Amino acid sequence: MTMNLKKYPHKLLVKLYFDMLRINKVQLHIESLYHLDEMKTPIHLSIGQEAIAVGVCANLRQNDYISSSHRGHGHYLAKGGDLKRLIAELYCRETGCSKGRGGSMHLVDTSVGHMGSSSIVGGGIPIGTGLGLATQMKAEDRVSVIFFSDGAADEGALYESINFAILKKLPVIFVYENNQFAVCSHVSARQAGEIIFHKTPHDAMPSQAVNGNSVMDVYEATKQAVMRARQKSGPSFIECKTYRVRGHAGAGSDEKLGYRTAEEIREWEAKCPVRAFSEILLRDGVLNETEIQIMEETIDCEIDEAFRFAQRSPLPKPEDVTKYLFCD
Amino acid sequence: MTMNLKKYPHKLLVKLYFDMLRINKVQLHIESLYHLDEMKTPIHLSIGQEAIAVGVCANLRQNDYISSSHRGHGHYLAKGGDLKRLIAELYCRETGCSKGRGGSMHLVDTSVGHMGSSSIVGGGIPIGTGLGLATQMKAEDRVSVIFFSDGAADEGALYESINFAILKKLPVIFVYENNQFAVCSHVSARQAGEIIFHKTPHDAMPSQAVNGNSVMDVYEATKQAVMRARQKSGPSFIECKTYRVRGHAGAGSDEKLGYRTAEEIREWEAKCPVRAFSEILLRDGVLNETEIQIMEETIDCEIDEAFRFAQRSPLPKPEDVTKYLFCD
Amino acid sequence: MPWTKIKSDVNEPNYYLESDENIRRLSYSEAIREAMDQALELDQRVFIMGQGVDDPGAMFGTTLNLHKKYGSQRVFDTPLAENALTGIATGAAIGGMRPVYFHNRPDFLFLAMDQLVNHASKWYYMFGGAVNVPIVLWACIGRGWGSAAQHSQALQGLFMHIPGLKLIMPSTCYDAKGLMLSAIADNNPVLIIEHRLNFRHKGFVPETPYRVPIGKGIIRKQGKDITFVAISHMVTEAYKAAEELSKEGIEAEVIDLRTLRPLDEEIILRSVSKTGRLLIADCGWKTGGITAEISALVAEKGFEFLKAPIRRVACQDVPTPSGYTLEEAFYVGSNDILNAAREILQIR
Amino acid sequence: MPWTKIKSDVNEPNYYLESDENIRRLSYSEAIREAMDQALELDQRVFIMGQGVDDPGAMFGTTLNLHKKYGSQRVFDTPLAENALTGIATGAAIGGMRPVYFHNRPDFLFLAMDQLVNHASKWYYMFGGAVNVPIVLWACIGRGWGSAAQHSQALQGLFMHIPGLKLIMPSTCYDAKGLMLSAIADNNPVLIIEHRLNFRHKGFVPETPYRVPIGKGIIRKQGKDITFVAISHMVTEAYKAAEELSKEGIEAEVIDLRTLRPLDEEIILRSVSKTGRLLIADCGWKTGGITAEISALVAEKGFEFLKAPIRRVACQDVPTPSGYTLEEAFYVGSNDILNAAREILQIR
Ligand SMILES: Cc1ncc(C[n+]2csc(CCOP(=O)(O)OP(=O)(O)O)c2C)c(N)n1
Ligand SMILES: Cc1ncc(C[n+]2csc(CCOP(=O)(O)OP(=O)(O)O)c2C)c(N)n1
Ligand SMILES: [Mg+2]
Ligand SMILES: [Mg+2]
Repeated sequence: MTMNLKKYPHKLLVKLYFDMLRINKVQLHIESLYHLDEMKTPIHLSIGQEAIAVGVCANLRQNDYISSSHRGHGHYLAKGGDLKRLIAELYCRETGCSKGRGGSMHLVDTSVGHMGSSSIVGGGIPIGTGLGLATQMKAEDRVSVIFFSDGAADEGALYESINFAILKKLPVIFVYENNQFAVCSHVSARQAGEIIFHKTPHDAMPSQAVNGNSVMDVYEATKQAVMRARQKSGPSFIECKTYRVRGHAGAGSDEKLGYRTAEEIREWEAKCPVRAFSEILLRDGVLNETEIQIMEETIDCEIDEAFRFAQRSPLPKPEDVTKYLFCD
Repeated sequence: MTMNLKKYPHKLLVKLYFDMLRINKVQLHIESLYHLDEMKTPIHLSIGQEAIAVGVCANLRQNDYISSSHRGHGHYLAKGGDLKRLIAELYCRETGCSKGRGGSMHLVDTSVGHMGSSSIVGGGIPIGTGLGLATQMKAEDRVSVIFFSDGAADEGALYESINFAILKKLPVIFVYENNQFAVCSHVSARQAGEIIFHKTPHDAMPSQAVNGNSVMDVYEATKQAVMRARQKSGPSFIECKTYRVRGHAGAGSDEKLGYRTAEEIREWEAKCPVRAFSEILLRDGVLNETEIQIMEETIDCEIDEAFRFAQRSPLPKPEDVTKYLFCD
Repeated sequence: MPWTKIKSDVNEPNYYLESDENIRRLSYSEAIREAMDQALELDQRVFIMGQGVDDPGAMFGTTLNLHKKYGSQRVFDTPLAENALTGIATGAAIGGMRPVYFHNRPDFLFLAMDQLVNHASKWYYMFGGAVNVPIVLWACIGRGWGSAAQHSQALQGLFMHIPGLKLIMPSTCYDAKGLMLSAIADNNPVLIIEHRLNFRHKGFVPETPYRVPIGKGIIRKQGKDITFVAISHMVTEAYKAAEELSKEGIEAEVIDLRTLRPLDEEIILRSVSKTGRLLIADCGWKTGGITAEISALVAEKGFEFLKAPIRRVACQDVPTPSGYTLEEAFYVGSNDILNAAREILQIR
Repeated sequence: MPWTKIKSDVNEPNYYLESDENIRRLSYSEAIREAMDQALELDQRVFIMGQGVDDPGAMFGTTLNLHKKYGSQRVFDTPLAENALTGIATGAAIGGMRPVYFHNRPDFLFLAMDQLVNHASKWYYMFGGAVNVPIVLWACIGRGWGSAAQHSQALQGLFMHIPGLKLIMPSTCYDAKGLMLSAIADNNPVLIIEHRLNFRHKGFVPETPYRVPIGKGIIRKQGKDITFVAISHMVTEAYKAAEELSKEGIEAEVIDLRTLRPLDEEIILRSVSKTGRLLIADCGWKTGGITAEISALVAEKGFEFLKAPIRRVACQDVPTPSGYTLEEAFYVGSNDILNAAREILQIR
């Protein structure tokens, strides 16, 4: 990354770094405690993909929408979702963001425009598109961002949704987090080549591929897309090329499974977007070691508090199992 | 059409014309009798689209597969399906190609590779792709042609099927019969622009748009695609631009409905592919008026016979309603 | 094709009023159209989508010219992309709108099952009540004229199994309007399944907007000898059969469930407690269909009332055949109800 | 996550042999894998497809390394495009192959409903027997560890409603192999729904290929006082409950249906004719589920035998909650069966 950071406000750069670091640390902490079997929920870590959630969401306002997936911790936090309620959800507590009904794959925080994530791969794509439709119909000034990965790109729902978004010029941004894997299956085993939506005519839907491990690249691409959406000019498509460094689900590396090489994983771990950005910030004097140290401590404190909050929170009562079936 | 017909065998040109004329006449005859309410089945006429079924199928062998839709009379006949059994199916007879269980939208003639048509729009696309997969796995020398129209092009099943066909290099030809309408809805009300599959890299899937009202254009485009499939080089995509001159379903024009102009219908009726081709053939001396006259009479005879066959055939017995639920 | 031009010249059975000639009658499709018109008028959040809602066919007339009155932003045609469009409707509902998504036939809902069942129906529960999904899906069962296997499925048996989804099947013009207005006002996903044969009817429909409560059945005819439970156009068939039996001095009680989920258990159990005999009539398949659930309900909670086996009158368990001689054997109607009732009552 | 590493160290109930220590035992997943291996070996038309069938997880081990033995043309990974891939499998079957399409969970079948229900299940009937579709779909129900609403649906209640589709739910290792081989040999679409909890078991599995007939239930325990009808892992639960009752001198007859469609009506009716009491246990939702159909069958054809209300033990009618305290309330097991049985028998 040889980009010139000078043109960006200091505050923005600090925020980008802080948010990435925080998402990274939260997930490492979850990972470190997962073996205790107290978080009785599947987890899908987005370690190594922090730049995408953060680079995108830094362009969004509180009332903008995002749509997310099973691998959604990063999106939730980047959009401003409450950390305590995230951890409480992992601990299956009544104080969780989904009141212990959803678990790690089903996060929600409507106060920041996170309207719920689907664990059906591709399931969130039409819903995010529909949020764009609502925005347009209500003549609101909102953007709807849809995060999805290469597995979801296999699904016809993507084709159908993009067609509709272009047709209606919806304020939707398709953020294709191409981390190259769906469980153990490499994208090349499932897709015939580069995703075809890059070929969409520019005026209908500008499309580009960026380095998903560079928060500034993601930020810049999203900035254009958000501008376009706010100007009511229609949807955009951004492919963020990245890699899933952890196993598909659960804690730790899945190196031993042998479906990909240890070197490949190492290579991509070396491209850690958080560390990469910290190096630039240090190099360019945007931050110094002490400041980063303080950030780390702040985050650690917040994480400890969130876990304590979660662990001490009440569990849903069995007799409430039928609650929330219907809304009055 | 300024093409040079000299390079084609006389027999082929005659066959192309004969087949188009026959499909045209069969449908006109169905149409003329439909008001009698004896054919108790919905009908979807492909008048004006004869060149596509014929131009494509002239390249196929008996054991090649086709997959068709609710608007499938032309495909069935062009592929060599039995006329008597088609008409008997419209008359709901036990002698129908589907034994009176399927009706006009569900035709089948396995002896000529027509393995059944779906009336779920887009439903036949994956099935035709799967026929290509079977062919490849059995190392057979067959091609699988999928006929579908612009309504089906809205469906994610098309995207999913094309992706798979390219991924596995299947011997499949996607024939996009763009007749501009799905019921009363113009393609521009449903699709964001030109279909994106024209943008597929050429080596993965060659794609082209041709004049769907020119049988020779369709023939030529298909020829290349069939060659590619037989060489096991993978799928092709052909858009045949055409127009549905009749109403969506039933007999006659739907001009009075007012969702399109009478002029537009007239304009396209003037482009009738059967007449257009006859003019060329006459001009170039491939056929003369008498020969055409004889063809007409031959076809009329065959049609009369088919209708007589159908009308005299037995009806399915009510007590057989549960027959064919399961195959032994 | 006759089934494309269903004439609404038959009055529905006269459930409401004894002999008032001056009541306001609308056709079934006019009743629904009036509901849509009023909903669009009264609530800016309401909009209509679906294949052909703005075309001359206009979903059997139920949406006719509403796009002209309310604009093509609020009444719009959709691509044939049932899965994404259901998700888009769901997203729009989450974003504060109230979409009504029309389908010609329930068969096409099979393409939309992921969004309808995995998403819309679960969203409220899955997020602990944080987000609700006020969408209405509407579909009309095909029948006859060789509609065949892929164009005539009556899928209430499937949808009744889905928690989080309300399921409505009206039988009268009055209810078609009132239940539509309730469905639109409901804060949950609601599926309305209509039946083409209902569209033959004209019936009493007040002009002012009104709501018929979801989850409440109604007795269409009082009786003491046997209970007929039915939905949609099978109510008409059951009523016909009941009138026939009446002539023989047997009084069947006819219950129109109107809603299948939530189910009005009480109205069924109360009736069976009186009659001791139960016949359930459906226009869908028998095995695993709605007749099964209603029977099981009574075998569980009303067993002590039962004097005879519970009989189910429903379609044959095969894909719908196209041929008319086979259609005759596939579908059931008042005669089948009559025969089954006689068996239960052991007459003749 | 514990549920990803189900250990198969528990022997299934000893239904088959009195006390033979020397029988060949395989784990549930090995039993299925052996079926797949033999099917691939014996019939060139058979192939396996599905997300991850060639990965190290290998569908709970059921397809482990088969791609190495038979090549990646016959055992291959698929895109996440469940609808088209089901149609592609259908097309391949029409073209003379015998695909077995594996899914992790039934939830994902909602994406495939159009091809499975509108197409594969209707093709043979719709074309008057001209073309049949020998495909097998396989899916394994999730449970526990917060699988939640979109990853734990037990959808047999839906699929039992579909004409033209065979539906199998084995409960033992022996049947898992034998029914898989029957399903592959069958000329019709067959859906096999497994349950994760079955994968804990080891059981008797002969090495040679064999077939267990589709459409035939089996009595797992003889009894005269009450009939328990169950499927899949609920058979184990019912059996446990029956053993418990045995201690009290009450003999429950435990029927393992094995196939839900076609349903073995006779085995149910014969048992109820003896016991007069019926309890049906399912791991799916109650309303409109398989317990409804089985109850309705008996209320229609075995009414005269019944001495007590029919009880249904099934999951709560809500989307599956993720939290473990709620999961406890959502799922049912041998205790619920025991309690319901006691109510029917009016003990305590
Ligand atoms: C429709 C559907 N099919 C299959 C699955 C099972 N599944 C869960 S996550 C996953 C992989 C998804 O890959 P991708 O979309 O690339 O997301 P990533 O895990 O990389 O974030 C699969 C196959 C699912 N949840 N939904
Ligand atoms: C999935 C699905 N949605 C809706 C319909 C209702 N329908 C029947 S034909 C038709 C129009 C199809 O248009 P197109 O694919 O362009 O075929 P064409 O009629 O032009 O041949 C529609 C919407 C259907 N049969 N299937
Ligand atoms: Mg991925
Ligand atoms: Mg068309």
